[in-house]
Amino acid sequence: MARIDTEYFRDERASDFKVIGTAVQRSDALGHVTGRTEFMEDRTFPNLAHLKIHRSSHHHALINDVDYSEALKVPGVLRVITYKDVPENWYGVLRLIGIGPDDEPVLAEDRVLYKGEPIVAVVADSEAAALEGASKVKVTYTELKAVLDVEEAMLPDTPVFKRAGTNYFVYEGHHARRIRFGDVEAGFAEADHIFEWRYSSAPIEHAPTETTGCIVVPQSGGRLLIHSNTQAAFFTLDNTALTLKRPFTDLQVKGGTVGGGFGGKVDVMVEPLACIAAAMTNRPVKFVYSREEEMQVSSPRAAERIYIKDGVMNDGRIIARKIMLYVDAGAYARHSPYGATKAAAHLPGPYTIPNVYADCHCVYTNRTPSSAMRGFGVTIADFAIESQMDQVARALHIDPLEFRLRNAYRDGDMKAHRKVASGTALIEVIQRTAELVGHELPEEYRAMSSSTPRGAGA
Amino acid sequence: MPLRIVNVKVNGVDQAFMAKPDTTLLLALREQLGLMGAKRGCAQGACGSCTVLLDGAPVVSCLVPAATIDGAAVATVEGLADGQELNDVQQAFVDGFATQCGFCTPGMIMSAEALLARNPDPTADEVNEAISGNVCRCTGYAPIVSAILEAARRRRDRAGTAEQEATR
Amino acid sequence: MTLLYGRGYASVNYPTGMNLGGDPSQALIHATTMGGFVISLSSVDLGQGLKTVVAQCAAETLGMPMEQIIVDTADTDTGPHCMGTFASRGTHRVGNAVIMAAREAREVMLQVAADELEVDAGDLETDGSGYVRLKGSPAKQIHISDIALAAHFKQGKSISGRGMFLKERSYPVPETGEMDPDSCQAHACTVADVEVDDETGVVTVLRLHNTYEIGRALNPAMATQQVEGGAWMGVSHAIFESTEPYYPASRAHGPVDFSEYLMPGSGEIPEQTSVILERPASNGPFGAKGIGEMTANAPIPAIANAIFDACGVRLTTMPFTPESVLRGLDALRDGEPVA
Amino acid sequence: MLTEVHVPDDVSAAVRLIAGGATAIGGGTSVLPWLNDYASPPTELVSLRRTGLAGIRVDGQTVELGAATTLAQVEHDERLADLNAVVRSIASTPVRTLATVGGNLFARQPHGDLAVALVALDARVTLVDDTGSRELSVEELGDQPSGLVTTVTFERPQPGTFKYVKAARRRYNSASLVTVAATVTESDGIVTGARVALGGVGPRVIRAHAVEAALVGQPLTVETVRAAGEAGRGEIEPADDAYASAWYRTRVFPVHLRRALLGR
Repeated sequence: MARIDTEYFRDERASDFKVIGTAVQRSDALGHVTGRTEFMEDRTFPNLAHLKIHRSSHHHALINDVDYSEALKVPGVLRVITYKDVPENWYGVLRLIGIGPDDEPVLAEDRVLYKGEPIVAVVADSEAAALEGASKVKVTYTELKAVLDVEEAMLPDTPVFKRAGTNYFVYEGHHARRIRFGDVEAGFAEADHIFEWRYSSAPIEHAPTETTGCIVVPQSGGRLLIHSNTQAAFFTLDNTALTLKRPFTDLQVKGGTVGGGFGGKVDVMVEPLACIAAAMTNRPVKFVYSREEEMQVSSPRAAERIYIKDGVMNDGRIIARKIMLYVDAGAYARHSPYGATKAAAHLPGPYTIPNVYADCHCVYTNRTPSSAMRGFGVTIADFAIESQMDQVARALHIDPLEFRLRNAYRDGDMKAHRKVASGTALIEVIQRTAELVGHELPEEYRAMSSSTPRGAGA
Repeated sequence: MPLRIVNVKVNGVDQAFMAKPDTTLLLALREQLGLMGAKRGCAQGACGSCTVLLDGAPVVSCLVPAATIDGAAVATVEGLADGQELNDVQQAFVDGFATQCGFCTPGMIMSAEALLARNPDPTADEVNEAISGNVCRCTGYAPIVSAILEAARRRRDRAGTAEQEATR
Repeated sequence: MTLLYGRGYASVNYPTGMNLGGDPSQALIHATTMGGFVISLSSVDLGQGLKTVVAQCAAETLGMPMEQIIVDTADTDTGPHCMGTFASRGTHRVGNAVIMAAREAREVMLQVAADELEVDAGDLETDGSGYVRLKGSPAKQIHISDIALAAHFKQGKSISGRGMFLKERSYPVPETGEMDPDSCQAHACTVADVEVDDETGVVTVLRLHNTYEIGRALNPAMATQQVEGGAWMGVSHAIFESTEPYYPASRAHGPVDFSEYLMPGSGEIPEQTSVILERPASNGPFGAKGIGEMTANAPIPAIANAIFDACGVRLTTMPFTPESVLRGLDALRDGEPVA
Repeated sequence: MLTEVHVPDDVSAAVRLIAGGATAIGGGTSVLPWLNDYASPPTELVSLRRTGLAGIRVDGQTVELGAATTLAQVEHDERLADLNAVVRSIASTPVRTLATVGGNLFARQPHGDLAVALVALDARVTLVDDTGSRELSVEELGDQPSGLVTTVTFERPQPGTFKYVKAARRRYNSASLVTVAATVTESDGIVTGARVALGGVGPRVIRAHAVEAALVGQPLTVETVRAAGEAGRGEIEPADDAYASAWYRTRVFPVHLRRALLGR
């Protein structure tokens, strides 16, 4: 078990708890080791039907024709669902709180914007029949040029493939979520050194051991009971009701025991279609992603591209930082506009820099829509920022920890988004880690404290 | 589609079920015998969540056509505890905080059982190899490896004590 | 073949709660006839142990033992609204809501006890074992089962409470980005030690030395699970993971299963040493901050920086594959591969 | 769609079913993942589980592996020390319990490392169809021979002559980047015979004739192995996949050839 070092913040952490702070055994451990914990798929229902999807085979194409007559002939196939069967086909996951556009169809209408986009759902007596049925759907396409690079997507002569008219999300009239703090150009002019590098990442899958899924069971009174492994029960309920155009009270979501989420189970992708299928057939319907769907069709952590330009003084103070950040949202918004704003709020990292300029772009490309994942907006930004810190420290021949301590934010500092910092502890985690690895810090760095205002003392 | 009666001994109890051609051992356990401990994490043999013992050896049950195992013995996580009393591996997983979401846990425990049956005193690296087919996305594996080593130690201690008592 | 060794550093902070707030969670709590306390939620436990930690929050607030607490969650018919389990918000938001509900229930509990004992409620305290007793005269006490029975069948009172936590939504100023995004910030510093095979570019992460400042470790064993499991994911992101191995140039060869989607197995895990610091957050449940997401972040740049330290190759694109390391080494060797 | 699973009690019944269009499975570890999750044409499977083809016979220097022998059986047979490391480099324990020697011959690259070793060992198979049985080398077997492989036979290599390295992205349970299996005989410090097979670097197991030619008649040194690696670059056909690019495989192939042949 990790050691709790009680010497740091000794006065602030003093307490007299009985239960808090003790290693109480997990209430779910007994169920886990005996196999009795009940996950979403561990419930069985008589007469269960299964739903599988026919998906786009192109990154970007117009749909000329959808022919599902052969699918209906597969023994065991019950129904085929197209966009016409979805009461409110256009969807945006944060619509309930007014973030982001309703830019994504539950099922594709006249075009597909990414490979793997759902076009037709097939409901059948068995999983095999549903798979067979989905494979028999014939879609004819006119292929269009796919845009697969975030910076290319934003160029003026790149074709716009989004209904809203831009290949990027518009933040209150701006092409990016902005941070403007101080005067970054003046800072660069004043700086002894300028450093600029580019960082990037590829999409990452949540890879929970349990794939995303649900079982929807029609109830005697006409309500639909959704057994789901969603990370957010009401999120799922609200969004599903909006898609179904049914009163929220028609639905009930049960879940709460999830085989890993990591942000991958908040997009509400399976429940609306399973509800439609359950209502159509009046049978319990299961829609669970296959592992390949989980890997390639469920939203990943966005790929990002980040340019950081720093103005730094000889003594190691960073006095200006400019960041151009691109989030590859893929074909639809989902949580990415939110994620880019979260990135903006995180910049310029846990350091106090008087001049900060950032443009965080949420850019659409013809790939699987990205969305929430553990720390999104921050994880890749931290990779960029902390790599930048290392490069600058090396260039100036300053110890990497001392360089961070010199610039570390403290209580009372104004952050770039104009909130006064409080409860900070960056200095202390650096000091403690230095101690852990025997990295000797000079006295003035050991004496620093997050609660001592900058300029005072050391 | 032809149905076949399959007889198996599951956790020591004789059972029979009807198998369709596409009924895997995993689906038979879950849907016909009501044993939900083995999980479907991928249906491709690559996550290990469905690991059970088939005639004493660990298998990914999602890749075993049920029709092929008539007469076999199957052991699942449900058969490990003696009433309320957990077995060594289960108890060590609880004590060592070796579970988080719990989805991989039954398969992980069955892989550990298979290892300890063959090798009562494994090294950490032998544990690594034994659970290399079991994906865990939560724990970072270290507490799982520690728990399996601890279970092995407890089991050896008990065997040693039993031997001493027998020779007394 | 030469094995090259290097050390890298990174320090990060991480916000608690949905960015910009506006993400409520509620809790209801009521006593059963025999003095069990049922916490009703709609929150989801993803495996991080939310059910256990909110039970601890309730037990501490009520002054009752853990055995008295029952958590009933994730049913939208019976549990009040919760925004969801994401954004490092579960412990913070739901913990706060549960504490608020438990406080209200505790007040009723003490009043019922006071009426039974014929004393003033303000003079009562809980002992943590199930008894409510008179301060200074511990012999004058009553067990929660008797309090609950009295409440139900004699006094006609509901020992219950409602809890709600909402950080008011902030709207960023479009021109400047001025906003109030977070409830508090947790912190981490990681030092990574790596080994690089100079002929194959294979990176092995040997050790992670970490310090985390998390406000309050409500359950140190589960906090350890979060930080160590999260750091493993950071290692995995750093050197293995992608759904598009040839991003952005080609969408081809996306992995479809756990054979192709690479993550470190237990044979690849680094040795982890973790130290926890506690600087309680004024708005956190007993000071706790959200830590679920932060813990994967510092290892990634620490590993990148360690790779540079080991072999002089600066990797600016994730993941740090053997190919990217080897291409960098080849470039340093003027394109002269060694074999 | 899986329409039938036959579990015949003997080889001749299995051969008849295969002749009738059914697909033989050993452990099913290659076929079942596809059948479980994807639509497929009507498929009948023939399980070899009860055909009596699982068994290891060692007669002097000759080893005969029944086609339905599992990789786990090979792994735990002390008489097959050279192959222990080979099978342990393949997949994971609960897969090796199912996967068979015969099945591995048809595993798609970059899987099928046992087949790579068997080519290096100059193993031969018995192929039975409804017209009779014939013997051919593993190398000649091809992707889809008509009939059923019943046995695999090879001569145990002289101690110290069999070399094997599998480079993968992980230590355990990972497909091949480069697999090198070789039998190399030396006399007075000069290579007198070399049989080198490669996995991970082409659409099928590659018999590295150019590598062999570069080695024979030479002492086994860093320089001669480097030259053999250069020669081998012309006969590998690596592809990009989820594990590594063709560039990377080509680039590190000589490194792993050297590590296999020289042990360093």
